Amino acid sequence: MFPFNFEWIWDMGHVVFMGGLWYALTILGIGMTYCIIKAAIDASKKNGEHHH
Amino acid sequence: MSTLDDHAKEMIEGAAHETAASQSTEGTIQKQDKGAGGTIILFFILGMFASLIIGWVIFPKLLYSKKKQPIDFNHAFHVTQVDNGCESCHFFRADGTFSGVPKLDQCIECHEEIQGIDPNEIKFVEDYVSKGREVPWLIYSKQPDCVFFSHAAHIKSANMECVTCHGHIGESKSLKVYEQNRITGYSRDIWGESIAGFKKNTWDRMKMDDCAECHQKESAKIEKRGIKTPTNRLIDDIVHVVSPWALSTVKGSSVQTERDACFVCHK
Amino acid sequence: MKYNKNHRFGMVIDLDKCTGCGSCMVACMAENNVPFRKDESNKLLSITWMRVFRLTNGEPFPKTDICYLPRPCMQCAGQHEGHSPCVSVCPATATDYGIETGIVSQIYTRCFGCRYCMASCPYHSRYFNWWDPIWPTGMEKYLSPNVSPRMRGVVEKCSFCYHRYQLAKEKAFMEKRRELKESEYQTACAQACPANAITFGDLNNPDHAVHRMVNPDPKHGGRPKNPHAVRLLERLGTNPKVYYLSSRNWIRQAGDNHLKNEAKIKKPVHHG
Amino acid sequence: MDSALIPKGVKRCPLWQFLLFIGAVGIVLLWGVYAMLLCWFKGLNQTNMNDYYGFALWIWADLAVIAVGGGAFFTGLLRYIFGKDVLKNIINYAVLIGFICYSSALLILAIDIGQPLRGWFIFWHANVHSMLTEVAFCLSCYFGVLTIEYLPLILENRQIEKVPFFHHLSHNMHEVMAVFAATGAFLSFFHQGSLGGVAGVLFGRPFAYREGVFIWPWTFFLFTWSAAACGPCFTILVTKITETITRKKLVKDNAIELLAKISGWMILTYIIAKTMSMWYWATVTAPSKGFTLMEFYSNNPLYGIWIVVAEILICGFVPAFILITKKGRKNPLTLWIAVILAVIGVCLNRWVMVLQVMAVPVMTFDHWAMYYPSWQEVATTILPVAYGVILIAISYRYLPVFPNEAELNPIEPVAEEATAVESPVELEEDLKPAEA
Amino acid sequence: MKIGRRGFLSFVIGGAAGTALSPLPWKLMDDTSIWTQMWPWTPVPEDGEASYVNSVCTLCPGRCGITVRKIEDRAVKIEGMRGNPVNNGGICLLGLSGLQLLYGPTRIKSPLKRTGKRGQGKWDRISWKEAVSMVVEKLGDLRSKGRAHTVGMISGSDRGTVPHLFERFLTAYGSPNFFRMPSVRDSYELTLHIMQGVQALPGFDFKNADFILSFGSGIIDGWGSPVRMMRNFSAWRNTGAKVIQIEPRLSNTAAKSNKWIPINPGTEGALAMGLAHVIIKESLYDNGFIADYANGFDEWKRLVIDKYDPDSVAAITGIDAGTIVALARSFANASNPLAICGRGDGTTPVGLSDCMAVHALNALAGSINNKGGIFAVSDLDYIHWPEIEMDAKAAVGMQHERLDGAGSRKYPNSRYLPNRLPEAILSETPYPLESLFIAGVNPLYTLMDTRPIEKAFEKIPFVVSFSSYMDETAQRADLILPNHIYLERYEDVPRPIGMLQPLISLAKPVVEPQLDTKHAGDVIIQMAKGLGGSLANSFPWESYYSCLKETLGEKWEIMVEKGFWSGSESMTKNLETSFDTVSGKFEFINPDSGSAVQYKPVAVEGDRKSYPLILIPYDSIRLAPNSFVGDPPFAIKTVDDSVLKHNDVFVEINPKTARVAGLREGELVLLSTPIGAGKVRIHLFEGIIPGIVALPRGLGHTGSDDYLDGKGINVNALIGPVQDPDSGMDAAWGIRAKISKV
Repeated sequence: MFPFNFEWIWDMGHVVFMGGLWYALTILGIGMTYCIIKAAIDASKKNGEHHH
Repeated sequence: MSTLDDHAKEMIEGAAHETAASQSTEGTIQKQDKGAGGTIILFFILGMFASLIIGWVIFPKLLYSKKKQPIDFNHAFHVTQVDNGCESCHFFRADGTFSGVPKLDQCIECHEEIQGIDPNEIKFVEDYVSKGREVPWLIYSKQPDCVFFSHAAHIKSANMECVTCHGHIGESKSLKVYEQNRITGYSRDIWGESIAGFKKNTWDRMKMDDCAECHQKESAKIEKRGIKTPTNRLIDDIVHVVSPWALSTVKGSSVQTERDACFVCHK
Repeated sequence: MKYNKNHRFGMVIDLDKCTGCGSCMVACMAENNVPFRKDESNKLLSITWMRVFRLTNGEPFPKTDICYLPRPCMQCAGQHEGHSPCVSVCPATATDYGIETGIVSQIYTRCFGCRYCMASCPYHSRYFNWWDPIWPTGMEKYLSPNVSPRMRGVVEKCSFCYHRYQLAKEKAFMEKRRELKESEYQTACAQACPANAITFGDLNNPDHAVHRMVNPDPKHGGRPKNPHAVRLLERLGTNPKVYYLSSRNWIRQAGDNHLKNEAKIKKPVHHG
Repeated sequence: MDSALIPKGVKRCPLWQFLLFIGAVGIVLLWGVYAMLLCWFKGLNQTNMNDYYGFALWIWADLAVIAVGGGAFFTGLLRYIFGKDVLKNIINYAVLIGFICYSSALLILAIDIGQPLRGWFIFWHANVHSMLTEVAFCLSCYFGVLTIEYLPLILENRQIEKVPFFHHLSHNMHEVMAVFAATGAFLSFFHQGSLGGVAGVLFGRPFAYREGVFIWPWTFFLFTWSAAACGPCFTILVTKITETITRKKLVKDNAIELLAKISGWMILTYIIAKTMSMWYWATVTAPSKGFTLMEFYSNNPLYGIWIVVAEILICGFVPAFILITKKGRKNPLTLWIAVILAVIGVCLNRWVMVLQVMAVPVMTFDHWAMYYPSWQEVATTILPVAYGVILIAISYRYLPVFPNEAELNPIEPVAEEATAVESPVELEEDLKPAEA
Repeated sequence: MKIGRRGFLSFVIGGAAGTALSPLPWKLMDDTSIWTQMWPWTPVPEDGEASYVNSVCTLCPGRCGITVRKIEDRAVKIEGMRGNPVNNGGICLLGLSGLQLLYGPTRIKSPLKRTGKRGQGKWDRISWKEAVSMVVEKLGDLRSKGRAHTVGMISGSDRGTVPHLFERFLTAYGSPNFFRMPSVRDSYELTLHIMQGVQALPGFDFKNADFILSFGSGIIDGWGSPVRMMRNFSAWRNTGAKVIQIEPRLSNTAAKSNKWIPINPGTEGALAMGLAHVIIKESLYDNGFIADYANGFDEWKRLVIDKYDPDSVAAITGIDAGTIVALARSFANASNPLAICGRGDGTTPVGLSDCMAVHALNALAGSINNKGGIFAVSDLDYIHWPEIEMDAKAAVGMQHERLDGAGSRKYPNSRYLPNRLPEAILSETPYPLESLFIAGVNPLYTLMDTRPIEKAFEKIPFVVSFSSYMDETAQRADLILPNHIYLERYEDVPRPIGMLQPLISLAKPVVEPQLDTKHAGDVIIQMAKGLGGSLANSFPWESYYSCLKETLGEKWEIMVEKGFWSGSESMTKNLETSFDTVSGKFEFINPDSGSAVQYKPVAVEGDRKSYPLILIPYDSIRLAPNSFVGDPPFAIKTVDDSVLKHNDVFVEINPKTARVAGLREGELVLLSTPIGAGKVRIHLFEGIIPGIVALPRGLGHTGSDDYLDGKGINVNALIGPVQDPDSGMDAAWGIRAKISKV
């Protein structure tokens, strides 16, 4: 799973497979962090923007 | 879920509706929110701090039970008394197996009757030697049943030092407290003193990865082909994919990990 | 660790000699701490690393004939060394192929019991521990410390008594040797067989009996050159290390699946 | 009583009735949980599995729910990547169903393995060459995606939405949903495929083994394809069932029909590909290993050639042709038939690729082994169904699952009482026929 | 309020985040999985120093040398002893399972005294002192009453020091009633006695035989010394020797032999005569031998020629004449042919006439005392003890004739006929049996038709068992004096029957006695000392150990070290072919009956009408049929599911027969014979003559362990004994039977 795992080898299998996996996880991670932080900011801001 | 645009619309409607509903509540909500912000963060930090204390300080204390050895033992002294170092007592049998912790009949050679006035010595002779009972030593480096470790391979064949894995116990004047993992029954020395699993010395931990660490180094030294560097490994693979027949599939002794196959260290 | 002198430990079983007495099965159970239960008559739940199958030629009385076929783990090498049916499928790397010995190894404590390897093995050589291993009071005294008893919920299989290889090597190390003599490493079943039907050794070593008996053809994944020798399910391309000798045609035929039209002629292996 | 939680402008049955229903299903759920605990504490000897049936009812259920759960990723794909806007009215429900299917799949896996506490080894000690590893990784990741897709719906609950943070969170998540959906589609493609690969790579099992491209056997693509094709049918089926139970129109026809049409063409192409692959396997692959097609379908009480007929003709071409014709998908009855057949088809396929793979003897002197599940297996397999029904009921009651519902079922003051008195009765009838 | 809730929420979230950043969850996850790898209820074998002990296995008459692997003081594995003349490294599954018998739950833990009714299973643990004094008191009492001769003893063997001690004890005590369980060995001894005038054991030169004609002998099914025979069989595969198997059922031996000739059960003797007919007619026989060493050949020849022509033999045996002729020729023309008999594993005798007919074949082929043939070998004479001191009581007691009638006018040459005991005991003729000692046998299981034997036991006032296991016989004893098992005791073990090379193996304590048991030899000595007087004087040793050591003399050292002592074949093989008969030649005429060797069919019990089928027992080595112990867990695990399914044993029946009776595979049916009945399942088997059904020996045990008890039925309980008029032995080979649906 990680390069420091006993089973890890630097071969195509690991690079491609784990690469794909970590790529996906990163996207999800970044996406969610973005949403949460932005939401927090929006919420703490006077949520009166859409008055005027 | 629905598309961005109409969702925004909904929200505006919603917001508009709310404001229409009651200005006052709107106001209060805001105040509370403002006041809330600080406390919320405070609470967050409190929770985090508390759990960190539990995780890093209290948990390790609870995880291990402390056990005293039946009697104390002075390695340093005994080493001076014998002529063949560790192997004088922790010897190899003729069939290559390792004897481990000495049995009573070895000790009896010298300890037929009490030597000196050390209370441990007295206890040893009275409770064990005279009664012919083996001493129930607690073994710090005891590996689980599933592990096969060949001392012969490491000491006799690879000429390694005992210290590399067992540390300087040979110089200890008395035995440290034996800490046992309450869940697994392992000696703490297997996981290592540091709960985070950090290690300074080769003997600080005795987990599978610690074996692997050394084996990787060594095999790389002995046999260039043994473990490949990431880059040339990748190149090989690409070639292999393009033309499977071109490359001999000689890896380590194992197909899956290029280290050693399961049975080499597991039984 | 040098791997240029790799072994290919294998077995040759002479079905003309095998008497079906079952010694190999028990020798294996006794050697490897295999548990047993009150009712073992359901063979689909019965752990027998070495299992003796009973074959019949399907002919009516009095032309009918029986043959016994001991089946350990075939330690398949697959198409390219190590591509065994079971090794590549294990998701947790709990099973592996040792290039040095050619033996398919297994960590029982790593296995988490998904049983994918069992699905992959056409020989049914892998067994699942459906129950906790329980020995009647006192009987656990005979358990061997050289093989760890397996816990419930994991897969186990024949190891070609790898622990005997380990012990033999330890002895060799003491004598500053690296190579083992043929007699130094023998499996429990081969050693016990009353009929001398099982021969064990290094297929790569021309001096070893197994090599002489079957004369494996390295160009064709070790297919036997000896016309009386067959491997089970040769054409699947599993490249097993267990060879069977028989003078009876129907038995050699039973070693693999054949289409009606090819009943007599032996086709080349499909893969490689 | 819980009206404050119920979305605006829609009608729901009284709480007591709702709770009664939940309770009834809850009993089934508890039965399943009991069986689950038995398997965990006593081990897999509680099942009727054996060394010849290491994979059985559970793994089938697993593959089946994932296949029919495929509706979520495919609908999402159409909705967000190919921008089929019409589908916005059914996407929520598709996601919910997908979420249920995948959470169930994970639960079943957790029961199925012999050492649940070591389950995480599959990640930590991952063997990237194993199809099962791929399944485990993509499955859990995609489950994450589904959670992310399901979350905003929860946040849109009337009360939760009031909290500004959650309100904004759901808003932001909607904004980036396309990215999540894309990732989900990517992951799904692989785990659906690798589930096919699980059987396809078994070169020791002539019945399962298939050639393919590079490391992927044909079954890899067939499984993804069939999931994409039949998943939406399941979504439609469940929608239709929900509509019948609630006696309401919940999704506009155009959404249903579009989905039906697309899935119709998917099924058609899939079943043609499947037929071709089967043909090649029957005429080239199997014979090369010494087997004739019929050997796989004879000398045993259950697995006959009828399976092939049922899977390919009745549950393949028939629904395909119904769904690709306008008449077929417009007519409620034929639509019903088509989606049901399609779902049966894909489930049958998964059954064959799991159980028959093991049952077929490979050694000439081996015998067909037959198997029937123990009650513990059945209970644990029904458990997810009960859980699904409950989750749907709750979501339907408190979340705006169907954007069109209010619009399709306007509540005029007069009609209000009417429905108020009626709906409970209907619910009674539909949920507890015994009392009807 | 609202803040409180939100505050709490964020506290929890913060806590979660902190926990995730601490080792707690991860270490716990790791440790719990390690816990599953170290489950306390999964045993962990203790490691230690390995050592090996050479000994001998006495679980069956095979007498294989064993090497036991030990870790510290635990025995962990039994292996075949390399270089042992009997098995040279090989070992059977029973021998391999020995440790399960050593450490298993089936053993008797201390001396037991019966409290409840016979067979009720109520026992009192008593001390050895009590136990021995109890026996001494009882025997002393009988002896003083002048009823010494009413004490009997059944032993598993009559060779080696322990059986000799038993016999010596009885003699000094004053009883002729020492019995040994019969086997085909007795048929052979009798044959050799009659035809060659010697009291000797049969010895077969299997190594050099190149054509083995087996009349139903399960060469690889446990006949003789099982592992040794398998070794021979495998050697024949290399030398190209031919094996012809003649029996009604396709046994493993039949399947593995070069040719299987199905024959009507019980007609083997007829075939032997038929073969003789062809050999004589075509004068293929060994002229030299017949001319120089045979007596009564012409008379026999006349008989053979006019009575046993191939066609009439074919009618009896069901083997077509052509086959008979061909077989006769190939047998006679082989360079070293050898004919052997003894059905299955040979634990039951065969009719004397059958054995003689087969032996006559060997004579014709010149295979007597010849390379690759059969020899009359005597046992090594190494037990030299001081004269037994006989007081008056002893002398009087020994005057009485034996209870089983062996050696009587009726059966002058037979030595042991325990099969006749039940009748004698029940009829109290010539006198009642008042006390019976049993050692190393389980007659209540192994003797044919167990019920009368049980009844007979009821009549014996005082039954003492030396059994280490609570077997069927021990269950019905009054007193149990558990012996050490073979892995805990010293004992000399002479070579197995049929072996040419003289050999004495030494069983020695591989481990300390695990329970409160005592060596039977020591018990006997203590009994003698307890009774005092001439008995005490006849047993001058203070322990069995010293007795054995003294007896073996200079052999002791080497036996302790190697585990056995072996000599050269010439030591016991009678090389120059001299015969001790009246004529000094090989006899084709039985000097007692005066009649020439001929075929006398052994009757089969039951009438054809009500019992259309014939039931024969068969022996599978996986069921340890020729052992006094039940099948251990390992061995029973290997039994095929077409032999035993759950608790039901399968009866083998030809599909043709089954079709007529409308029986399906696996169907549960009632198999009944004139003697008894039992529920069994149907197994369709092409390898058995239509009309014959076969049931395995070794199942249907009681009081053994959970792994064997209640599995299948004991075939011996369905078959009645059939007394061979010539020898008085039980020569039953089967019984009429019927199968009815249930």
